[in-house]
Amino acid sequence: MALTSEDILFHAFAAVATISAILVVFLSNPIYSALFLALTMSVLSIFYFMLNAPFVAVAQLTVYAGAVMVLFIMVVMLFDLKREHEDVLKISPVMIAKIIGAALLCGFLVGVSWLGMSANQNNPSTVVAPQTMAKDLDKTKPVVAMADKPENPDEDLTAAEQNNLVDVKGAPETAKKDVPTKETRLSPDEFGSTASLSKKLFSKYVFAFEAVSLLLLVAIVGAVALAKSRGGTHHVAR
Amino acid sequence: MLPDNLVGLLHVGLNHYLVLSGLLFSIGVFGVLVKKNAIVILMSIELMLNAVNLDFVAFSKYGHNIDGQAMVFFVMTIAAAEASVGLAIAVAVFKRFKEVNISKFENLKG
Amino acid sequence: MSSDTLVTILLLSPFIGFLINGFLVKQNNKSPVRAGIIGTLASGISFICAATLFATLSGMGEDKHIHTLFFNWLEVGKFKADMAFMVDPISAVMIMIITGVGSLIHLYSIGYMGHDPKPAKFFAYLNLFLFNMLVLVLGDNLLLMFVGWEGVGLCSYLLIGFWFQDPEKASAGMKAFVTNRIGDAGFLLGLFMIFVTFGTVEFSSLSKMTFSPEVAMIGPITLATLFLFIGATGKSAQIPLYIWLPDAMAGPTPVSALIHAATMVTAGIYMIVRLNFLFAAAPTTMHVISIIGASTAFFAASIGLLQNDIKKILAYSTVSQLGYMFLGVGVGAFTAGFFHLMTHAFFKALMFLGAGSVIHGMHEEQDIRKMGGLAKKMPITYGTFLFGWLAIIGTPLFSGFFSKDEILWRAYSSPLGSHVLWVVGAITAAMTAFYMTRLMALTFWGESRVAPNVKVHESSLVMTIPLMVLAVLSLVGGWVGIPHILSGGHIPNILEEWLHHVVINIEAEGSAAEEWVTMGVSVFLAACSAYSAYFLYVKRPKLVSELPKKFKAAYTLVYNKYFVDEIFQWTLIRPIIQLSRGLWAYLDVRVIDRTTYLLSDVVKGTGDNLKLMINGNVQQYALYILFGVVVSLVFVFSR
Amino acid sequence: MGNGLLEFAINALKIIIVFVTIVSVVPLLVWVERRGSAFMQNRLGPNRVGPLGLLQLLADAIKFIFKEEFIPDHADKVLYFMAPGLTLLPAALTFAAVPFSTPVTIGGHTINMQIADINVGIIYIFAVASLAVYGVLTAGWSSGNKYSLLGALRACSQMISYEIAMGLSLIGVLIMYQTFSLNEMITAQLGSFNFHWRGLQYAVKYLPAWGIFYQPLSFILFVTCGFAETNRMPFDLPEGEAELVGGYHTEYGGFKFNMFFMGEYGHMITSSALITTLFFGGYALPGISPEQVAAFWLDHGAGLAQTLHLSVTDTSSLMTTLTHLLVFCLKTGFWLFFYVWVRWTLPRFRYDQLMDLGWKTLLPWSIANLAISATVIFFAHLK
Repeated sequence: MALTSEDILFHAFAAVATISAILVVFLSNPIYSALFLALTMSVLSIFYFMLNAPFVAVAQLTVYAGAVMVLFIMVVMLFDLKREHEDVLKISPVMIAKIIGAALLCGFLVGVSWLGMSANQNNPSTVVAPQTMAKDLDKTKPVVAMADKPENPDEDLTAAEQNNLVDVKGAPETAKKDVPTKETRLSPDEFGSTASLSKKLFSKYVFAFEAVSLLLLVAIVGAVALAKSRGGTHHVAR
Repeated sequence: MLPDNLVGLLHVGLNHYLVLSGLLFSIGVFGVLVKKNAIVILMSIELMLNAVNLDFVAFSKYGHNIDGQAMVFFVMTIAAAEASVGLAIAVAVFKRFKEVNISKFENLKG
Repeated sequence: MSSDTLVTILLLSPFIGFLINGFLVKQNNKSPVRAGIIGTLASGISFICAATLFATLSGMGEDKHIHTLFFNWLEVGKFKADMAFMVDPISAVMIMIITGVGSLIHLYSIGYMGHDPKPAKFFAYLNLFLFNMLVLVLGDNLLLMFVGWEGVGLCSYLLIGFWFQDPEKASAGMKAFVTNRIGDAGFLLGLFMIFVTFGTVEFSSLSKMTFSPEVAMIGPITLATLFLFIGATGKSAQIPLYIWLPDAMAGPTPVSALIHAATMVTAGIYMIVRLNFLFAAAPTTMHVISIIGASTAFFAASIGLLQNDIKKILAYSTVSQLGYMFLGVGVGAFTAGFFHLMTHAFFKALMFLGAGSVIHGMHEEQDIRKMGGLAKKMPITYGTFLFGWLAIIGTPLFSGFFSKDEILWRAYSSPLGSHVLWVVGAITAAMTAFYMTRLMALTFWGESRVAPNVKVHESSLVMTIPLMVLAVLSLVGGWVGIPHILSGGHIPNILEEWLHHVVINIEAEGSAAEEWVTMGVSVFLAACSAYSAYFLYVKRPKLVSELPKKFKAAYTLVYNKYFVDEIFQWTLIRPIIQLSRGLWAYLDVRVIDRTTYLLSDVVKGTGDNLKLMINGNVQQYALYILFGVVVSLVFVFSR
Repeated sequence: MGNGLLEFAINALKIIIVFVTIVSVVPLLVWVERRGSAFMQNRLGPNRVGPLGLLQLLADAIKFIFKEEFIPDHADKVLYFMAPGLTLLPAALTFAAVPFSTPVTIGGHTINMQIADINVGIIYIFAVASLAVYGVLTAGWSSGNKYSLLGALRACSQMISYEIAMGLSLIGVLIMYQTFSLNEMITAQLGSFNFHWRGLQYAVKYLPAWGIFYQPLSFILFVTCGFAETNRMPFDLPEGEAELVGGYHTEYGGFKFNMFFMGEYGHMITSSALITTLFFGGYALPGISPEQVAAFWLDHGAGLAQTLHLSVTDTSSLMTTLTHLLVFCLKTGFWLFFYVWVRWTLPRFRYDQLMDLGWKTLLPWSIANLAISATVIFFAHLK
């Protein structure tokens, strides 16, 4: 048993992502924050590649790194806020409460993510790195390769999924409906492909798709109107 | 070589992605809580949304259900809309007050 | 038109009339006739529907029954009550009476209320009453009936206190309302009992069950029916809850005619007839009903002997006649009681309207001592009133004769009745004849005692036409229930046949001879007392003024209505008021108020302190949200 | 593990070779640009150093490297140093998805003539190309010079604006090829121009099935946007000397400036390669499929195989790859020359004209192209 190159890549990039995310918050110069956030997003796009979601990955790059963050950086540059210094860690009761709150949330999320998956951890078939798994799947029948005992799909669909996705206890019925069975599982080629994704988007989610496009239109109009306005309803306090 | 149990621990699985996502999300929350610059707060919110996206894609992969990826698109779209409107507000505020430090805008209180 | 549509129009027509008159027409006296026409039209349309429904029903075979479901109203556990209405022989007759007499009274009111400042309001209330009465009568379950029951109570209150600027009239309305509350509580308890016992409150389901008469003194059915009877005593003014009805005469006279003579006060009878199968299974209740009915009849008639207010006399007469009806149903003669309900509706409405005409003609004078000799001045009113008088004193061939005689005969012969009841009934009939003749004598006959400045005039046509119609009905109304013994079986007893599928009739046990004798005796007694009244008040008026001196104690007692109001005042009302005062001053002000003040102070203080958390710093708000999220996450996952 | 290591080594080698090639093509391009411009303007151009002035390239490179490093006073030092790298990086990364020849099989090992066969190749290129703004923005801002900042903002707006039109113009192509993979696009362009109409197939025998014949409008739009994306004439507003001194890289000199220079040319190379791949059949010869080429070398490559000490099939594979590489280089070279040609032919736009062109002309046309293509493809099964 040895680490695959994907494992190493994951841990390296995870470290990069985490550190750059921390820097986003802790650096006082907003330009650096924005650049590090762009870096985080780019690294996330690499994770999406590793997770067999190439289209999502490039969309992440185009939309987040290429557009949203550029917008942020342009705004920050226009404001020229580089000289602003803020005391992120000035100790005050409220600040301590904030730190405790964030730490609690972090501990909780990480703890649940990790412990909730411990059952999964013992099942080696699901622990294989994505790409290796994809290769395995190519060689053998996809379903059999996925897990040696796929009779009960819920089992390797993990406690955490049931916990995190469906954290209301009353709802496991609906959760189970969406859990793929043998028949509905896509082969790895199909799974990552843009075609299958777009079929989903334009059939099951077509209404949401249209609604979101409307939202974008509204946001564009709103943003233009807001940015063009003289700003605010009350006078500047001088 | 590394001991086997450590290797087992390091083998990438769903939980690794979830932990990473949890970390990023918490960092984003912390940023929202402590930063004074409105634009950086917006960035922190983007970070939180990204963390959620990572969850979606990871579940999509390990749950063999492409719906998660579809969901990411909606999140992205909404994030983009949110960023554009949020930044437009920031621009408007900056134009008026020459300031985006939110601690200067605490007039609305109980 | 389908019968469903008809029922809908029947019910909604008065309601729409109420809405129009109540909200759309301005509340002033600019156009009293318009408001009146709207109200009359509403009830007229209702009457046409009722008549059509009646015709439809009579065209049906054995099972005369129309059921209209509007929607499912309440469904709580086993309890189910629909917004559904049922037309069957009993309710069909009732809706005919209500809408028919109601329409006539609406028409009459156009003339009577012509000078009132707010006629639209009056007609709105009248229409609302009609609507509620129809709901009461047509409702297919006890709960819906209760809705109507309460609704007519409300309208009665509103109409008694219609001239609420006069505190006495306003308090009369309140008295009626409060007294009815007591009865309504009984009704509600009865409703609960029935639901608990039988698991349903629908009449159709109840009537399909079979009840064997209860052997025990007090069983569940007896208890339920007794409670319902308490409700009936309230609404139908029986001992001990009759006290509100005489005071209710404070309202406009058409109201007295419609609500307090023809329709609403008979709701109790209607309810018992509707549930006759249930009451028939509770002999104890039946005895109570007949005793209460007989004693009320006697008691009220005796009070009526010495009253001087024309409307009060009619009010006590109504109480007395209602007692008759209860006597009838109490001895198991549901048909007879119902029959009397119908004939009474005609002649008593007629007499009230006539009295109203007199009052109108006398310019709001109600004291019969200040009348006399009006026969010539108001010929139409007199002529029609005469028909009512003949009917109520039981002149053969008039409607009152048939129904009263039927009740008396049943009281004598029914297994539930007794000879004592018959004796009381016959004496009451004699007393009725006496005070009614006295009323006639003092009002229409003899010398005029009208004050010289009062210009008496006959009422307009719009008021006299209803009188004439009702006069005819008072004559012929009884012909639907001619007893076999009189007709020799040649004329069918239409009413009995009409009702016999839905109403149990406990067979009389008596020979034809006995029936002839009892009939003769009661007619003879009535005739004697009528003549004596005529003799006393027309031939020898001076004798009358000496009578009080001879029987001072009895006179005082009867004249003051046996001091019932005073007794109630001292034994019930005063103590309750004192107790309430004490509770208010000590419990409410010192304990409850202080507790609530304390609570509000705590809340306010907490709020003042919590307010500091809302300091305008958005990030701090986000922190609160974060803690909330963490706590709820922990809660969800730790389960 | 050994196998993986070999793969890793081959991949690394490929990356290095491609990068070095691009970097070394840049001076060549500069030479072409200078000589070409001189030719067009009826003058001589650099012709002193070496034959045809070719050694001038070397001299330039040495000059750049040995120039004095300087940092402006108000610069943000970290970003100031990072910016050139950020410009060069996307240019190098985009080329990773471009297939430049057929795979070669030697000794049982197949080596793709493409750094990474990404099945969303084309949008990957777009995504990475969109990252180029970071270099420009950081350079402009970190210089601490308002002209630089203005140039950077201009460049940024321009790139974002034209990216949209560019992406939309390509969607027509994408729905025609029904793939994102550049390799599959090349395969789709083999054979002769043909289409279906009412159940019948029509073919124009002497016309290759290249994208330009199917999507001419898309081609024009794409090329136009390509110019804007690379910030070349006539769209080189961000560095308009007359208005902005020198644009976002005003404060850069020496090697750092050279990196910007290389980034620009790198973008040029990538976009030329993309034009080739999308509209001109990529590395394939017109009318001759790679299999036919391989068969040709199988028949005629025996002697060569002996010289090279390789098996006949290996030789055939190698020679096929080389043939196609040559074809690819020629096609791309033409488009590079086209860039130079246009630069010295057309005048510069005004900034508002540029924006108008992008938003009001190119964008509507590309949407129209998309709508028409989609309709035609749906009804005529044009593929």
